[in-house]
Amino acid sequence: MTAVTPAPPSTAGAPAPADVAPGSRPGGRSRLRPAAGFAFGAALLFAVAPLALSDFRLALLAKYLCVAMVAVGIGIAWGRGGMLTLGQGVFFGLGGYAMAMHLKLADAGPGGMPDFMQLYGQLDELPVWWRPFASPWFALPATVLLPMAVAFGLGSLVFRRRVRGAYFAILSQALAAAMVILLIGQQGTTGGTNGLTDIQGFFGYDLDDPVNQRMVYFIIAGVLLALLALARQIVHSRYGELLVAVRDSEERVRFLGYDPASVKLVAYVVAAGMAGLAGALFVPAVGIISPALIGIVPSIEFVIGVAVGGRATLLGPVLGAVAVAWARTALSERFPGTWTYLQGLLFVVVVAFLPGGLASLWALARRRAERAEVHQ
Amino acid sequence: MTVLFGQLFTGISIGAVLLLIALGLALTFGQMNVINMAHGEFIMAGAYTTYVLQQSITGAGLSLLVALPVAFVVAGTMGVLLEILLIRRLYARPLDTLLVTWGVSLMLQQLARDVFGSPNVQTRAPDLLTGNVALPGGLTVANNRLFILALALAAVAALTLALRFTPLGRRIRAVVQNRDLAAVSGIPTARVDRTTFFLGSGLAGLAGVALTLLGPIGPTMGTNLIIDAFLVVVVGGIGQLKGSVIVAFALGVLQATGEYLTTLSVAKVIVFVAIVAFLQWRPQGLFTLRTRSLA
Amino acid sequence: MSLLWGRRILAGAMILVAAVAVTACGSKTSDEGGAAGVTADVSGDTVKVGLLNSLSGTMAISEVTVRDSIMLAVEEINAAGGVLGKKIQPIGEDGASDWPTFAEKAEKLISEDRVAAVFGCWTSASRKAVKPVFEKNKALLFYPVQYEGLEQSPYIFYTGATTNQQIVPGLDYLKAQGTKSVYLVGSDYVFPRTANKIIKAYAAANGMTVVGEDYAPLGSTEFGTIVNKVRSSGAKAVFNTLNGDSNVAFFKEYKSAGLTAAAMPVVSVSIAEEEVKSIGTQYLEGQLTAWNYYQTTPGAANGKFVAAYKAKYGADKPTSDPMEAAYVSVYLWKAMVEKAGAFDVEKVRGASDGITFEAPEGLVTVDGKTQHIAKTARIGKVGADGLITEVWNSGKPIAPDPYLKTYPWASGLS
Amino acid sequence: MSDDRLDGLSVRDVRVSFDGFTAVDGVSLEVPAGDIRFLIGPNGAGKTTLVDAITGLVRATGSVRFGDQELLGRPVHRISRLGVGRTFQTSTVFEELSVVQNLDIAAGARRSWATLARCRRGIPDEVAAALETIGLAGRADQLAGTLAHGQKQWLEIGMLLVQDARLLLLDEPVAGMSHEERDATGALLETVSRDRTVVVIEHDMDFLRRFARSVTVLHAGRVLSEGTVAQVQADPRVQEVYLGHPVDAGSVPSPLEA
Repeated sequence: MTAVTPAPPSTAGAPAPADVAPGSRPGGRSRLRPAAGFAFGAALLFAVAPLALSDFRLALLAKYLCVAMVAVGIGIAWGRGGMLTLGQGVFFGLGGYAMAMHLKLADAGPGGMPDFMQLYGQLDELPVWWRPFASPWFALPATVLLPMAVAFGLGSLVFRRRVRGAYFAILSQALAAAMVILLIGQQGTTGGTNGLTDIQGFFGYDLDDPVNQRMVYFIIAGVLLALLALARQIVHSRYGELLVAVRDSEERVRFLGYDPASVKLVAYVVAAGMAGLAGALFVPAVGIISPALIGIVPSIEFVIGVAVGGRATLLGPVLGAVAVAWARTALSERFPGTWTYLQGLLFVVVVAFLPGGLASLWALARRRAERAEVHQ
Repeated sequence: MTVLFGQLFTGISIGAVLLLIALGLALTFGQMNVINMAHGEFIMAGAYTTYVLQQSITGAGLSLLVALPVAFVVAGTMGVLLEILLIRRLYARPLDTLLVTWGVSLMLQQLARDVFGSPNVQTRAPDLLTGNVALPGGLTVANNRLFILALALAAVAALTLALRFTPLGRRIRAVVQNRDLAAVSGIPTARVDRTTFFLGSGLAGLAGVALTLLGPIGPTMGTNLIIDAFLVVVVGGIGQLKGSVIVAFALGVLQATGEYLTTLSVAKVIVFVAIVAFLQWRPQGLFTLRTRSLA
Repeated sequence: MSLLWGRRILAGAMILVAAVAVTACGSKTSDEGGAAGVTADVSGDTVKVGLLNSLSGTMAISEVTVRDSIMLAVEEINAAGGVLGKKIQPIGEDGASDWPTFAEKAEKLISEDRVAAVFGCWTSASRKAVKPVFEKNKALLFYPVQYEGLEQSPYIFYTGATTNQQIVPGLDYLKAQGTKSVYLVGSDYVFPRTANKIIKAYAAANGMTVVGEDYAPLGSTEFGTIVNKVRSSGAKAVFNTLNGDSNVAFFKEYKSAGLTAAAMPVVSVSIAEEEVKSIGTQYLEGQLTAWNYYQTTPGAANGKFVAAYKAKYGADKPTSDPMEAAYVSVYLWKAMVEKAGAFDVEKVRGASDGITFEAPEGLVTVDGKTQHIAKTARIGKVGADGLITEVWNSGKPIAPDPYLKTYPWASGLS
Repeated sequence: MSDDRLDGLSVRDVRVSFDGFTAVDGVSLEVPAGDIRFLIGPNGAGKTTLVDAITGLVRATGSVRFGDQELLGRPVHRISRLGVGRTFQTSTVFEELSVVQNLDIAAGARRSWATLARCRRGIPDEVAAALETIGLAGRADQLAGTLAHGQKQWLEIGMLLVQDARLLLLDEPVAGMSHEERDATGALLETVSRDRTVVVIEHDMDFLRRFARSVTVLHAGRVLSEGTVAQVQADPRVQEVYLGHPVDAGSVPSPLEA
């Protein structure tokens, strides 16, 4: 028996780019950098984009930023925690539906019912589980807490039983499929394949008004920045280091006296909360939430942006998600078929040959530059 | 009562389809730990092979018989190409194979669309396979389902025998159980990997031919099947075929029963819940190879 | 430590900025803002129209053919001198089978390209997704597919059949054939569920029984259980509202279970010539369909349409009902614009009532009130050659009634 | 936070079987507090499996007590929190974290979530002390993956120290090390054993003779012999196991002297 060598544990297999060593003591100058970068990003989002883009393009950007929020969460769960979650659409959808249910009820007015229920459900009164969503005090927290609760439930089951790696990825994907089937099957109360559409107002503001659309954009941009700050804190905290340790060797962490299941659970739940928040903000930005947004394909598409940008970095997922979403719009306007090829190719090339994503190119260039500096 | 027996047979035949599409995965995922999302597109390749062959071989029965080996080779070759070009680099990163092969599957779908057009194409089934066998008590059993059941069982038998009794099979099992040891014992692991991949992908091609008897033949036909197939292998446990066989039939019967008692949508959800519950009980699947490793 | 706090303060400040932005620029009333609608750009010697169909994704199968026939109409009109002396410049967008993408592309066509009208959408879900966009911008959509009714947007013209022009005639036909019991099989989405609700109301009032009702998730290809249930139900006919791929699997299963068109016919409302081609006549021969148009529909207008379509896209390409409805929609828009003498959306709407067109399906008339069109219902039978031949028609165009208000048995439905 | 008790390990009638194959077949042994116990035996004797059983990695029957706590039946991380730490044959440090981060994580199993949510400021005292002990103070910020093999092993031992393990189970700690590294490791073990109990699985007989305080020989899942180095060396059964035939004690150089 002793002849069998324990294989070096490699559950995650995510070769993080070299610049993710948060242990290297940041010098004074580089500590200023995040704050400066943050301010730069804020200026870009709050000043440059609204001035430079038309209402239509700004609304598109708002949509991309929602996708970027999901990406921030995936960056933590997958990039840091090694959990390839292919079912983020579920959490995005839960947040989106919670928000849309509230807005539909608000549109319908007190005692009113959403239009589609009368059409397809022929219900005489609001289903019980819709009722709490009439109150913003329930609906708004629910957009985040509901996905987190579901993630907690599923996560505590599967992580405790050490379902991980490919098993977890496939299971999370199956969850997305099951969720879609469930939503579509309950057409009378969920809108079926149509989803919840035709959302008019956002807490009293008319969403048809471009000015209010702009306001939604600002909220989204602000929330994204806040999520980034949160993600930065998580990544640089002791917990963040522990998460990487769990990713690289779950068993070893267990022998240090931690329960890796709860370490992973936290990251998974946080990522779910971020996806839920993104879904909730997607609704006023786009005016629709439907099963088509939360199934297997969109769930994988959330991951592609993260992979392209650099899964283990902080900004990589955000930039990757925005870039991929933008490329999709730009290219599909002209070459619909080509986009599918390109999307496939992106996946193949980036994941197979540039696993650190575009961020690793950046890190490489910076190291080159530093080396050149040293040589001089 | 008749309906109940009919349902039992339906469940078994759903299981046979699941088994046929999962069998290749049981090799590539189960034995090599490669998550090949393009497996569905290899199935599609098998189905289109049948379609292409029917353009020149007009007899439906003959073309189907010819299609079986040809589709096996076509899909197998695609699998080997995929292995050589991409997967070979990714054995240390199983999760990344999932994403890479998903990209490949997207491209293959679009390729099918460009070559064969977006609409589904039709193939003719031999008349023998569109009929059914009448059993006493008003029960009928569809011939195409019987054919698929037979094909699935034959494939399992052939694969089991090959793994157990041929030198190649022994090598494959050796690599699965201990890759490093196999390598130092002089087994050319790279070649064994490639052969395993050829077999696994070829089986997908076979499944594709069989599925022309049941469903649509189009660019997206593979995507609908792939998750179910993976679940079969995950629940069955990797490293052994018998788990996949048992689980395929169990899931088939569970789905047929659930669907009969409720609706197809609810049945699918029931199956998912059952799988999560099952993995609580046996997180490594029904059967596992015990090896001492930390991973 | 201080830097950490610095960052926190910064984050706080950002949220504050956002909050200020909210209060500064949000406006509670909509009528002072820019929601007045975008006017189409017709300043040049061309007029732009938008073509919004899925060219990728699962719906591409059907929607590409619709795009093709719209393009055919546009080219014919341009060759004949255009509309109000302006050539039509089509701008195509890919809805990618994804409803929010449809909404996004609709917005782009209206506000960036400033098109005069948009032709397209297929699924109800995509129509529901774009409906608010068109209503908000006061822009026009021509929707060419049969649908579940119960809708009447002032900015959408529905050139496909509503329920009383397709489903109700289909039921009338079954009733005339003496069919007493039906089994309902459909995909799990809005159209089948609504259609089946109507069918059940009809059956209750007309002495028919619905012996079973089953839904399969969209894209589902496993019909063993459903066919087993149908077989043992003793129904005299099946009313089929399955969509796309599911039809292929359903009919293959149906045949191998020993069920035949003679013993238990299936009336389908989503199987047109294109679908027959992909399922195979082996499985479909003798089965029934309910539409308003077939490639075999007699008449000079259809002869010309079929010939032109095949000349442009290939002799093996069949024409079908949604393609015809899409083709017709472009001509109807042209007629409305010419009657109005302008491209202005409100004027076009105002001019729409009573517009007639000698369409391939026969004479169609626009009903200005519902913005649907009066069409002749036709029941067809699939032949061995893959074409559908008419076995019954309603004799004259049926006036559109999207809410089924003129049918007493439907009073509880909407 | 630190618990200064010095406890011994008591293993009674432990059995582990895999699919009908019994890897550990009723092993009982007592390791007194503060001992440096070496476990030796030919391949397949069940040494690593025994350690796996003690640390909760594999299921076992019987009883394993550390101090007054029963270990069997508890999950891995609970056993660890009782002060049992182990290393593996192949080093399993977190290669993508720095040395300090590795140690800091090892030190933190009892930290609250609130502490975990904050960034680490500076180097905690116990980590600094461990850095000194294992001689990696100069490499604190280096990524663990870039360390030399021996250094990784020391880092692992250092992680056990900050983890506050009072029972150290080391699986072949000096395999692949140079002479100098072995000496340094041995010295490290002696330092460490002042307030801890140490169990070492080792094949290196030279290392064993120099640093073992007591030895247990396992064979085919059972305890074959136990005692001091000299006692075990003189045991004819041990020689039989190692050489395949019975010999007179002293007539042939003991394998342990090889």
